[in-house]
Order: sequence, then C-alpha cells, then structure tokens
Amino acid sequence: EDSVYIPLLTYRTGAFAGSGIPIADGMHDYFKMLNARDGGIGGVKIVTEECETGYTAQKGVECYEATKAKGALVYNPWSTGITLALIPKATQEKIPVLSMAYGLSAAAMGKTFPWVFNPPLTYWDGLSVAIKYVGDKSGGLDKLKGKTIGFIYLDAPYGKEPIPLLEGLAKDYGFKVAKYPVPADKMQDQSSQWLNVQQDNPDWMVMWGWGAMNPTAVKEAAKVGYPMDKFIGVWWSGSEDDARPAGPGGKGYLTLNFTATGADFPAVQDIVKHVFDKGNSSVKEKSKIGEVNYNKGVYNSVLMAEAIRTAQKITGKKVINAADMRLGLEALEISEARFKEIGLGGFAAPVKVTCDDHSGAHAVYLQQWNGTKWVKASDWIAPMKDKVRPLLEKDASDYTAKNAPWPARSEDCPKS
Amino acid sequence: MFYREAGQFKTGYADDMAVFPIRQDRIGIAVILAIAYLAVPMFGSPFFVSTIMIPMLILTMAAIGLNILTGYAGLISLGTGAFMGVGAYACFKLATAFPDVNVLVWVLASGFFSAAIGVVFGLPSLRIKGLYLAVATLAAQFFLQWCFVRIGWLTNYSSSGSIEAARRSLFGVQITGPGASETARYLCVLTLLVALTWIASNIVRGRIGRKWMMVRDMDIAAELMGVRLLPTKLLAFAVSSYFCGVAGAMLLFFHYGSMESIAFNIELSFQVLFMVIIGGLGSLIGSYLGAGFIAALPVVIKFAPQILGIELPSAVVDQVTVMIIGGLIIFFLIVEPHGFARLWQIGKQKLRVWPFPY
Amino acid sequence: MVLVEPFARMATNPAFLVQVIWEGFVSGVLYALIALGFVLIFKASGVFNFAQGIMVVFAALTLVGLHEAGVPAWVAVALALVVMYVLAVGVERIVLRPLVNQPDIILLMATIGLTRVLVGFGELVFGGEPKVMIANELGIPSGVWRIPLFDRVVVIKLIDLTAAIVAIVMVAGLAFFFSRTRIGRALRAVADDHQAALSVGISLEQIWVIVWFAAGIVALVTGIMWGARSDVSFALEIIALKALPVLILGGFTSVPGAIVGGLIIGIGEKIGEIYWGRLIGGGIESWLAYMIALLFLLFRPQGLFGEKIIERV
Amino acid sequence: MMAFVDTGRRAGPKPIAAGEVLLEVEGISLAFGGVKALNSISFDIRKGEVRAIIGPNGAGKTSMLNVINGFYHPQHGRITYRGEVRRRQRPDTAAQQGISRTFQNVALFKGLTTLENIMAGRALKMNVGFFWQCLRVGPALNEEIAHRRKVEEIIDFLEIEHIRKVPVGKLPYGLKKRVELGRALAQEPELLLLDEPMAGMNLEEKEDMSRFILDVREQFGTTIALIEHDMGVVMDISDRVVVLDYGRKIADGTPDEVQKNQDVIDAYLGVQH
Amino acid sequence: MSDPILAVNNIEVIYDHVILVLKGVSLTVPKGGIVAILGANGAGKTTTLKAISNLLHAERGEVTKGDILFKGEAVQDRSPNELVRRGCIQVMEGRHCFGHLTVEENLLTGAFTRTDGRAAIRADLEKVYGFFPRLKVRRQSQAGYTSGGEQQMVAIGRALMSRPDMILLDEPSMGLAPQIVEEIFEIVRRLNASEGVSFLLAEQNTNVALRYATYGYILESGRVVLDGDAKALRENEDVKEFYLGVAAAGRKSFKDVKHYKRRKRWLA
Ligand SMILES: Nc1ncnc2c1ncn2[C@@H]1O[C@H](COP(=O)(O)OP(=O)(O)OP(=O)(O)O)[C@@H](O)[C@H]1O
Ligand SMILES: Nc1ncnc2c1ncn2[C@@H]1O[C@H](COP(=O)(O)OP(=O)(O)OP(=O)(O)O)[C@@H](O)[C@H]1O
Ligand SMILES: [Mg+2]
Ligand SMILES: [Mg+2]
Repeated sequence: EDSVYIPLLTYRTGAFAGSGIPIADGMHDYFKMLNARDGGIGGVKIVTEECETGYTAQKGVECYEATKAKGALVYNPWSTGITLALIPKATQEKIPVLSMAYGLSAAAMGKTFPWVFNPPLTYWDGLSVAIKYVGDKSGGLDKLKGKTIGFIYLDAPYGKEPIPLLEGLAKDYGFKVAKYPVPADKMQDQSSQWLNVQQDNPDWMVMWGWGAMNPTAVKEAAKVGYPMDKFIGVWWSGSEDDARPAGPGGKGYLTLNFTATGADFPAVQDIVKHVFDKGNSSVKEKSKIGEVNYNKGVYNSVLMAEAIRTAQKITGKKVINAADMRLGLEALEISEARFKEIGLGGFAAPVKVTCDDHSGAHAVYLQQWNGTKWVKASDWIAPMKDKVRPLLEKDASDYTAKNAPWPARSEDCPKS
Repeated sequence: MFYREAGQFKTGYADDMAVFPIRQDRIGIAVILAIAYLAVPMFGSPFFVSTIMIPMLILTMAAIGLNILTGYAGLISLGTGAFMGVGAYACFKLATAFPDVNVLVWVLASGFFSAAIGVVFGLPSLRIKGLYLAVATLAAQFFLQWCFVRIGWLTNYSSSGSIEAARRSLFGVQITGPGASETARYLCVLTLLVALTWIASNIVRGRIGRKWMMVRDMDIAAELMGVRLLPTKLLAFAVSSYFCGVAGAMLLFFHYGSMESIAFNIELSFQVLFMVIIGGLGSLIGSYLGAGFIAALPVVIKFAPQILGIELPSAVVDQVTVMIIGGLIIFFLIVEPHGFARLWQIGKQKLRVWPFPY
Repeated sequence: MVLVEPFARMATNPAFLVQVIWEGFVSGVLYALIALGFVLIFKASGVFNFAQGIMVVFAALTLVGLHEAGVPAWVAVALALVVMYVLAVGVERIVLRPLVNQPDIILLMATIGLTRVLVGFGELVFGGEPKVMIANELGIPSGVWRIPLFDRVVVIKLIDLTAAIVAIVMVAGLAFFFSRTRIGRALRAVADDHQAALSVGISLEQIWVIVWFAAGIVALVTGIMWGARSDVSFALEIIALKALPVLILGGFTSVPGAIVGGLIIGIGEKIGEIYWGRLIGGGIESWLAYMIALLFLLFRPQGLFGEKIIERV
Repeated sequence: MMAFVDTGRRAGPKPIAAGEVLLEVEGISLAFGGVKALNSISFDIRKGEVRAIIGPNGAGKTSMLNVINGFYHPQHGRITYRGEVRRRQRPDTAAQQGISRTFQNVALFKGLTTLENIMAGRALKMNVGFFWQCLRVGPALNEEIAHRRKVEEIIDFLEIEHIRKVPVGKLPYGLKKRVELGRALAQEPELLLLDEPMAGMNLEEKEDMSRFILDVREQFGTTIALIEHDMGVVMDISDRVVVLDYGRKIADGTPDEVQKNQDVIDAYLGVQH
Repeated sequence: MSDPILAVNNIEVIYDHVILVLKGVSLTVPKGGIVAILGANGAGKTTTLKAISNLLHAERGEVTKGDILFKGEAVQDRSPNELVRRGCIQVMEGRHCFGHLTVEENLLTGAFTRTDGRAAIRADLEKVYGFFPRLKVRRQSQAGYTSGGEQQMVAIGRALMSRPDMILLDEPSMGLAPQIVEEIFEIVRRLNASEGVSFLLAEQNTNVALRYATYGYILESGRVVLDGDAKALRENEDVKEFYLGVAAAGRKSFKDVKHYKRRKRWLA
C-alpha cells in the first residue's frame, strides 16, 4: 500500500507537557481521521510516528537524525529552539520544516529560506496585531503616545523574538515599553514580575508565554488587580488551561488566535467519529477535542495535508518525497471555499504561501475568556505588513551573513 | 591467565610509569583506536555516528573535565553546563570575528575563556568545602546562563538569541556548519578527544595531578606538606574548565550547529556529573565508560522499540527510558559505588587470576 | 544611580515596599518548606536528597490524581500519606540500605537517580498535563485582603497567609520533635558516621524510614501550598533548585536555618529583583539567591546555623 | 643505604651545628574557647636529638606539634626556628622551611598508592612547568624519574616494596604509619615531627620503627620530635623528654630523670614499669 | 570451659568480591571469658571482629563460608542493631566518635537500644563517668575536638552504655597513655568479674593483653596459627621473642635492635 511518512516531534513530558499534549493529539488525530475516512490523501496513507522531544533542542535533534533516513516529508519542531537547530540542517539536507506561527520570524523570507515555512503569520505579525488592537481601543494608534505597554515574556529565544519590533513600534508611535522577563525556572513563581507591573502600572500588558508560565501569569495578574481586558496574550498563551486556573479572576483576559475554538466543525466531528469513538485517539476526555491547543494541532496537520495534496497535483505523483513536499508547501493555498470543502469552514482565515513569503502575514482575531470559555472578541485583524516586512528582510540578511556561506536559493518557484 | 604481566619485565622507571605498562593493554588500546578511526566511519550508519558517537565523545571530553575537578581534586561542581557554554560562546565569537583562522584553533582557544571564568568561580573554594561548594558553582551556572541570555554582544545581537556554527573547513573538507558530513565531524571530535585525553592523563599522572589528589584526600595534610591550597585548587578549576569549554565549543560546532543558552542548563551539568560518578571518580577510562552509558544508552533505549518495530506511544517510551536510566544509575551505584572504572579493574583482576576465583 | 535610585523608590512608595517584603516573605517561607525536607533527610543520614523536589510534585499529583478518581479530599490526603510512607520504605530498602557507609556524593547521585525514576513514573501514571490543586476542597481560603497603608493598599492573598502559618507551625513542630529526643540524637549520630552508628546498635533502617516519611509529609504540604498558588505540574520540580541556596545559607543540618535562610533569600531576592534587577536587565532572580548564599558562605563556610566543620589532624 | 638525602639540603640562613638549639618555643599558650590546651609552655629542641614529648591524653602534645608547624596559631608566645623568630605563618611555609611530620590519626592520601603517597612528599621539590607536565616528556619525565629513584630508595629503606602499588586506604594500620614516615622522609626534613608513630603496632613493628627513626637521625642528623605513649620506646630512644600535663609542662630532662620524677609518675606513668 | 557465648566456626571473608582476607578462622569465647586475638598488622583481627558484629557489609565485605554463633544462635544474617539488642557490641578501631555530638550525647547514643528507662540510663552514665573522670570534665565538648585518648574513652564508654553481655574491643590501648591503658584493662577485668561481661579483644599490645586475658589466639595472614591459655602463650618462646620482646637475656632495648630477622617457627 502506498504511504508517505511524517515524523511528529512532540512533547508529552517535561515542564511544557501541558501545552504539548493537546497539540500532539490534534496533529495525530487529524491524520488518523483522514486515513480512516478517506484512506489517506489522494490514495496515499499517512504514516506518522511520534518522537518525544521534551521541548529540548538536544532530543529534537536526535529525533530529526533518527527519522530523517526513513523518508521524512516534513518536520514540525514545535519549539523555537529545535526550529533554530533544524533550519541549517534541514536546508542542507533538503527536508522542509514547517514551524507554524513560531520559530524564526525571518524564515518567512522564502528567497533566503526555501525549506522553512511559518504560516499563517510570524510573531512580529502577531505583535503588530496586538498593538493595532491596543491602538484601536485607545482611539487610534496616534493616541498611544506617552502610554506604557508592558511586555511579559518567557526569557528564551521564543519570548524575545518580538522585542525588536516592539521597540521599533514604540519609537514610531511614541509609547514606552516596560519589559518583564520570566526565567524558565521562575515560570511558576512570577510574583516579582507582577510586583513590578503593579508598581509601573502599564496601560496595557502583552504576554509571550508558554507552558506553566501562562496560568501563573493570569493568576498573578488577577491577584495584583491588573485589569484583565487590558492584558493580551499571544496565541500560545490562550488555551483553556491557561485561563481556567485563575477562576473568576481571569475573566476578561484576551489573547490572539488564528484558529477557531470548539468542535463544531464537520472535520472535527469526523475525528470524534472515526478516531475518538473507535478508541484510536490518545485524548482521554471528549471535551478536550476542540480546545484551543488541540485545534492548533489539527490546523498544523491541515496545512501539511493540503500541502501534500498540492504537491501531488503539481508533480502528478501519488507518493511524494520531501522535495515535492516543499513545492506543495510553497504553493499552498487554502481558500475559504477550500476550508469549507474539507469540513472546516470558518475554522481559520484563508492561507496562502508564496515563494516570496513563506508565512503570509495572515489575519488573526482576539478571543476573550468569559470565565468558562473563550469567546471571539474582535474581527480578523491583519498585521502591519509595512512595519514587519522590512524587519524580516533585514533579519534574514543578518542570518545569512552570520551563517556565510549560506547557500543561495537554487530551487525554482512552483508555477501554479 | 590471558591477562598477565608475567614474563614482561620493566627495565626502567619510565617503563613502569607508562600509561599502559602491560602489553595486552597496549594491544587493546590499538585495537580500540583502529575501530574508532576506521571501522566506525566506514561501517557506522549516519545516525549512529551523528547521534550516538559524536555527542558521546564530546560529552566524554566534558566528563574528563569535570573528573579532573571532582574526581582528582575533590571539588564538586554543578556548573559544568555553564562552563561548557562559555566555551561555546567564546568559540562562536572568535570564529565570527576572525573567520580566516582555522576553526580548530578557535575550538582549542575557547577553552581558555572558560578556564578564566572557572578560576573566578573557583575562588570561593578556598573557604567553602564539600557540598557547600556546590552553591558557588550553581551561582556560576545560573549567572552565566543569565549572561548568555542578557548580553546581546555574545550572540552578535541575534534576535533569536541563538548562536550558530559557521561553515568552516580543514584541508578543503568542510568540518563545521550545515553540510559538514558526520564522518568529518566525527573524526575531528575523535582526534581532539584523543589528543586532550592524552594530555589529561599526563597531567594527572604527574606532579600536578598528585597535588590535586593530595588536596582531595586530605587537604590539611597536603597543606602541612607545603602544598598551597588556593593555587592548586584554582589550577584544577582552570584545567577542568578548559576541557569543559572545549567540549562546549565542540558541542556547538560539531554537533548541534545551532544552540540557545538553555542548552547549557543545569540538566547538562547533572548529566556530566552522572557520567563522572557512574564512570568512576578519578579515572579517565571511567569518563569514557560513563559518558557512553549516560549519553548513548538513553538514545539506544529510546529508539530501540522503533528499530525493533514495536509500537509504543512515544511519550511512554520516553517516560520508561527516564525511569530505566534512573533505575540503572541507582543499580550501578549499588553494585559498584566506584563506578565502571572499578568494575573494569575488578574484571582485569579476575582475568589475571583466572581460573582461580582469588 | 544604582546606589541612589532604588532607595528613592523605596522611600516614595513605602506601601509598595511592604508589599514587596510580604511577597518575599511568602516565597521565602515556601522555599523554606522545600528546604526543610532536605534538612530532615540530611540531618538524619547525611544524604543530600535531591529528590525532594520531585517528591513534592509526586505527592501533590497523587493527591490530585486520587481526588480526580473520585476519592473525597481528606481521604485522598490520607491515602497520599500512605503512598509517601510506601515510598519511604521503598527508598530505604532499595536505595539506601545497600548504599550504607558510602561517600556523600554517591548518595547524592543515587537520589538524583531516584528523581529520574519518580519523574518517569509520575508522568507515566498521572500524565504530563498540569492539574489544579484541590485547594477549595481542602478548605484553604482563596480570597485576598486589601489592607490600606500609607494611602495605598497592600494585597495579601489568604493562601499565602495560610502557607506562611503552616510552614512556621511545621518548622516549630519538627524542630521540637527532632531535637533533644532519643531519636533526634540518633539522627545526628547517623549523619556523622554510618558505621559507628551501626556499631552502637542504631537501626539505620528504622531511622531512615522515619525521616523519609517525615520528608514525605513535608513534601505533601509543600505540594499543596505551591500547587494552590500556581498549578500542579512537573515544572514545579525546578523550584526545588531554589531550595538549595536556602539550605546552604541556613546550614544543611539546621531546621531553624531552613526558615531563616528561606526568609533571607526570599526577601533579598525580591528586593534585589524589584529595586535593582531592572537596572541591569531584569531576571536576576535566577542567580541572585545563589550569590546571596555565596556571600554569606564566605563568612560562615558552614552556613548560618550549620554545624561547624571539624578540622583536626 | 641512605643515599636518598644526598642533595641540596636547603641552604638556610646559617647552618646549625649538632647540639645547637634548632627550635625554641617560649611561653606558648593556646586555648580553644574554654579549653586551655597549652599554658605558657617553653622548651627547646636541639639539632640532631630525639626529643620526646609525653603526657596523658589530652595534655596538648598534638596541639604543640600543630603550633610548631603553623596549623594552630598560639595566642601567646614565641617560636624561634633556626634562630629566627616567626610569628604567624601559613602551614605550607613550615614545610618549606624543612619541618615535616606524621599524624596521630593517619593522614595519608587514601586514594593514592604507597608509591604516589611518598612521591607526594616530594611535591615541594618538583617544579617543572605546566607545559612540560602536559606532554610528560623531556624535563617533566626526567624530573619524575629522578624523584622516583629517590622514592624507591625510601621504599627500600622502609621495607615496603611489596605494597608499592597498593592504594593505602586498605593497608593495615601499621603499614600506613610506615608509609606516612616514608612520606615525611621524602621531604628531606631538617626537623621531623612524629605524632605517635608506633601506636597500634606490635612489638616487632615497633622495633622496626625505632630502628628507622634512629637510622634517620644517625645518617643525616635529622632532628626528631617524638610523641609516644610506649614508655619502653621513649626511654630507649629519646635523648631528652618533655612532659606535659593538661597544658602545663611538668618535667623536662633526660629519660632517666623524667622517669623518676614523682609528678610524672602521678600524672602519667601510673605504676612503675 | 563453660558454654561458649560466642563461637566462630571456620569463617572465610572476602572484600570487594575478590580480596580473600580470612581463610578459615575459628575461635570460641566462653561465657564470662576474656579472649584476646593477637597478631601483626593486617592479620585480620579487625575483620574477624567486624564479621562477628556484622559491620562487614558496610565495607563491602562478606562472610562466604562458616558460621558464627552468639549465645547458641547463628547470627551471620542479623543486622548489627539486632546483635546489640542481644547484647553484643563492638568498639571500633580508630574510635569513630560522632564528631558533632557532645561527649555526653555520644555516650547516650550507646543507650539507643535500651528500653529500661531514663533513670537506669542516667545511672549508667554516672558509672561511665566514674570509670573515666576525664569525660565528665569534657562532657559538653563536641567529641570531634577532644584528644585522641579522650575519644577512645568515649568509644568504650559508649559501648558500656548499651549494657552488653559481650564486648568486642578493637585495639583499646591504641594511643592511650600507659596509665589509662592499665585503667582500661582494669575496667575490663572489673566488668568481667562483677557483671559477667565477656570480652573478645584484638590487641597489638600483647604484653597487657596476655596479662588480662584468659585465652589467646594468634592470627597471621587470615589464619589462626597458635592458640592457648594466656599463661601458656606467655611462656611460648616465639611469643616471647616476637610479641613480648623478652628474649632469654631479658628485655632488649629498642636502641639495640639488630637488622636480622629470625623466621617465626610456625611459618616454616
Ligand atoms: N574494606 C576493605 N577492602 C579490602 N581489603 C581490606 C578492607 N579492610 C581490610 N582489608 C584488608 O584485609 C586485611 C586484614 O585487615 P584487618 O583490618 O582485619 O587487619 P588487622 O589485623 O585488624 O590489622 P591492624 O592491626 O592493622 O588493625 C588487610 O590486608 C587489609 O588490607
Ligand atoms: N581544634 C580544637 N578545638 C577545640 N579543642 C581542641 C582542638 N584541638 C585540641 N583541642 C583540645 O585540646 C586538648 C589537647 O589536645 P591534644 O590533641 O593536643 O592532646 P594530646 O596530648 O595529643 O592527647 P592524645 O595523647 O590523646 O593524643 C584536648 O582537650 C582537646 O580536646
Ligand atoms: Mg595527640
Ligand atoms: Mg585492626
């Protein structure tokens, strides 16, 4: 039987397991559903294999080395650290890396990073949306002058990624930035950071957190009485488990998001039907299906599945290889209609990846915790492409300079 | 029976002081070197070479470093990870600032930076002893890690905060950076390790090593015999950190290719400490055996079910691996608290008296 | 600037300073709780029990896991205690007994091995997802007090207050129980010289089970308190590292040392971070505690309350 | 036989002839908290003699040695060594001045073999630089071999060839003491302080040890300060004896004088042997 | 000879799985007897005592052959703690005091296994202070800072605190002033006579040991090479020459030791 092989780098252990587990489940279950319902993609079964990374770069690289020889189509590192480690390796060995809305922002520059993809948007895009929203609520971006925006972040490459843009925007719009780094070993004890917040009393708070850092931050914010509706998290800080532990105090907390929440989508229901009910899912409770991080996992698999379809169409092959997968990713386009077709209408904004832009700077929306669940709190908001793009370009050229001689792109753009 | 020195006569003190005074040992070491230099690159799969051998050898280097400090000089350190980090960051800075100098030079030079830092954090060892000294090295661990994150200059102001190994070559063969073949990287690592092991063994067998062991075994007596404690301890910190620094630089340049500060965390320190203890304190062979055990075994256990075609959830495999390793550590400590090195000696002793039990 | 500005900030907003000290006090007390577990075991066996951190997680997870499985809260506490007892016996049988009379570092390593076993086992049984501590069910108050002070308010979480009280009661109780009693003396004897202790007929088995169980109880209490403040997950294990400087500062063998060390580190760390940390980039908490401990050690190498290191020839 | 102490006796400020005062302690007082370990003790040690220090347990004998080689710092008093007054000094300088010692509770380096322990005694005399040490060729190797030769002579002398490569941790007590003596001898001391070198030995070994001590003195005029509880040994081999009793000096003189002193009998000897 | 309180039958001891130290040692201690084990350094005296008190496994040694009977019961597999409860306690060579405990606390740890109440323990404490007045003076000092001889007294006193029926004494005289040595052996005799405590002592100080003991064993390289009544041993020519230092011509001086060595007859 024809099949393609996709290793899934996941983490169900370690300090970040709380976030890692639903994502892993979501990724898995979508493929299992396709296999069960449609017999795979274009007649080809998807063989997945999980490899545990524990969110550490070391184990991530081990997983990569152990699985690449089996004909891996694409890697999903699910950690900025692992992504950074894999970018040069995978570029050299010509295997695509899909770092969905995380990783190196500059990877959006397809001309420089032909093998790395980070749709639907980069961290910088995300940050620009948050600022846009803040501007909106304050009556215009020009009203930000003199205000203070606090930025609380995991003190690691992931958390620091948005800082250059944040500082750039601060200059442009005249607001002040107050930074609150949270060291990894302090994730569960942020009282210092929030004491500082209490003292500085910034007008808005933006958070780039992950794992156990999120619920602790929300709890602390509630404790120091910070107005929750002025507290915006990135999409990785917006799962149910992040807001729920704060109890009623968490009400009003906002985060960015690019996928819908809930299980009311035909494809997700198919997962329940074909996978969960058959006992093939590692999800323990049905209610977990459709939660924010689970849906992120599903979305990640949707991107891969659609890229495989695209690649099959472009190359005419049934069983594609990693190079074909790259083509598929580079020509990836999921329109609103296509989302509907695959049973995910309204699940996410349309996505289009191009040769030039591997991310796409797609729109996101804000969701708000109402005390028991997330509700949509804004329309889809497009990032400030004009502010982000120049930074991406500069960063990409910095990267190649540092890694000289960085191979010039030799791959052709797919014609579609 | 098979392993006896009978019939082999030493004709001078130099012979008696050689590393391997017994012929069988010399043959053994030659065979091992031949396997390492020829058989592994020729027959080892890329996965084996790049994921098992390379990190194992690099961590052996770090283990030797820590063993010098803990095993020979008796000073406990939990800051190995950070000292390795110093080496990696130093090598990164040097290699990017002076791209024309061969990278091997910088790998070796980077050790001096961690040696210097090691000396600074070794200063409290004059007053603080035993497990209490662990706090000084922990301070180093966390402070240095903080520096790696906070000092942008160290990463050339990279927005991601990570450092990368540039592409460099030796005799026209690319040895670092993306695209360097695992064989090339492996041979570099192996050669550096063999050379530095030789130096380490020279140092510990000589005057300096003896002073360290004096301080370790009974510092008061050593002092009353004219050994000045502070310089001796600081030298141990320096040499130890040098090895760790080189190991860190190798980890970046020959293994990962790209690292962030978190890779040099306390976990790494513990891992190396494990190697030293399981291998045997105060034994260079032990460092090899310990590193092999702690670095390679988890990978083997983790990927064994896959290779054997057994389907197990990856998380379960990982959890079970962690448990097995923990259990084995306890097991080996119980069987032989002095580590593999002692088992090795006992094995040799048994061979020597074979077929009699004693 | 580094010298003046922080004090100016303290003076202009004294209520905030009080708040900072309170927060430092609370985290110090919580560090002390973890350190206490270390001290008990070290005092009694000379074992530097690195597994204390994971024991905290393990105890808390057992408690929450049992509750999730439908066991009433207080019964779950009782069962969790039973589990900790079984753990103590198991550790004594499997790990400590064969390692009697070995050097400190070997025992330290064994407990790190134990940590691994417990991490793997815990994740296998309870899964890696964070869990919410059953604080309400255990009757731990969750509100906040807002106390007006110098025209501002100082916020005190009742849970923090509870934690502080529990910790202090616990320390006092243990100090009382372990000093001046027959067992207390035997504990210290064992720490000094395993072999000699054996030779005078002290039963190491019995002593070790007692202290490991006591440390297990401390772990459970610590787990409940920490868990109620954030959540119960394996990330909590990292916090145990914070107990090290506390322990070292207080002296490995001193129960009151744990609490005093905890307070010095907790408050020092908070004040340092809030008033000085930001001047040099923030996040200095990750190493400040160790530096504070180091500074004290340079003057008292055995810690504030530690037993003097005997040096004779 | 004793060719091993041939070389460079450290050229001191001035050579001291046999019989002259080598070391003089005057009014030494040392207290630990409430415990007065030494109370205004004065005596001298002459070049080339065997000077015994005896006294009941806890009298302060070991403390006296610790004061002499700088490990304890007395609160009062003065120490004159080779005619120079020294006040506070670091323990490692005493070794450099030619004072070496053995310890009451054997203080060998447990992890090292007999050979290495005695080599350790030569730590001060070896000085080839770090670079050569790394390579262990040329000067480093030559130095190692030269000293090894010396050490082998000591090993021969003390008749411990058979345990040359045995880690000392597991040696029986008596041999440990002998190795410790070897280590002290390896330092080529001018003044050798022996703290109960014969405790825990049987007769035969005590005889051996006495012989070694006397030989060392005879061949090089090494001065020896000896603490010992075996009166037979003390009376036989020492030239002069100083008796301490709980911090005080109660007698000083030849063995015969001391043996007859009633204070000494009361405080220390008990029944006459 | 009355019933033996302790009987060691042909034991073999191995350290570290490879080092054979005792090669078949047998000995008996009669109830109420004082038996001395004599022998050169490394003969295996300490090892024998540790094998009896079961402290061997803490040193990675094990009894591989033979058996040990205490009060008629095999005790090889008992813990040291149980042995102390049954009335057999060892005073280890090299003192092994608890350095951080005060002298008095050290003594009290000896009473760990006792259940007969505080008053009785106090009374025994006073008794020990009666034996060793010096300890009373230093009762509040940390044992780690007491002199070598004082530590030896602490170790013996500590053993007495457990009210044993049998004490294994390892080199009690080492490092003690002559007066104290006599005193200690007097105490041994007193305890033996008045309370019926049996002793097995390993000693280098043959002179004293054979004066107080009733029976002696001479150990060489892990084997018993000679045994007999103390009196008989004192008369033995070899013992005289090698252990007592009295040759036919009377006691020879340490000053005049010659460099020749006579072979011991039993090794021939
Ligand atoms: N833990 C150990 N491991 C290995 N060998 C040991 C150990 N302890 C003792 N030995 C060896 O066993 C032999 C007998 O030692 P033991 O201590 O019983 O002698 P001893 O008669 O008590 O001597 P001494 O008079 O010096 O106390 C010695 O050769 C010694 O080296
Ligand atoms: N570092 C110290 N701290 C406190 N007290 C000490 C210290 N060193 C020695 N002492 C005390 O000083 C006194 C003299 O001790 P010292 O060891 O000198 O006796 P000694 O004459 O060598 O006795 P022994 O013959 O028993 O070895 C003892 O009472 C001892 O307890
Ligand atoms: Mg003394
Ligand atoms: Mg002995």
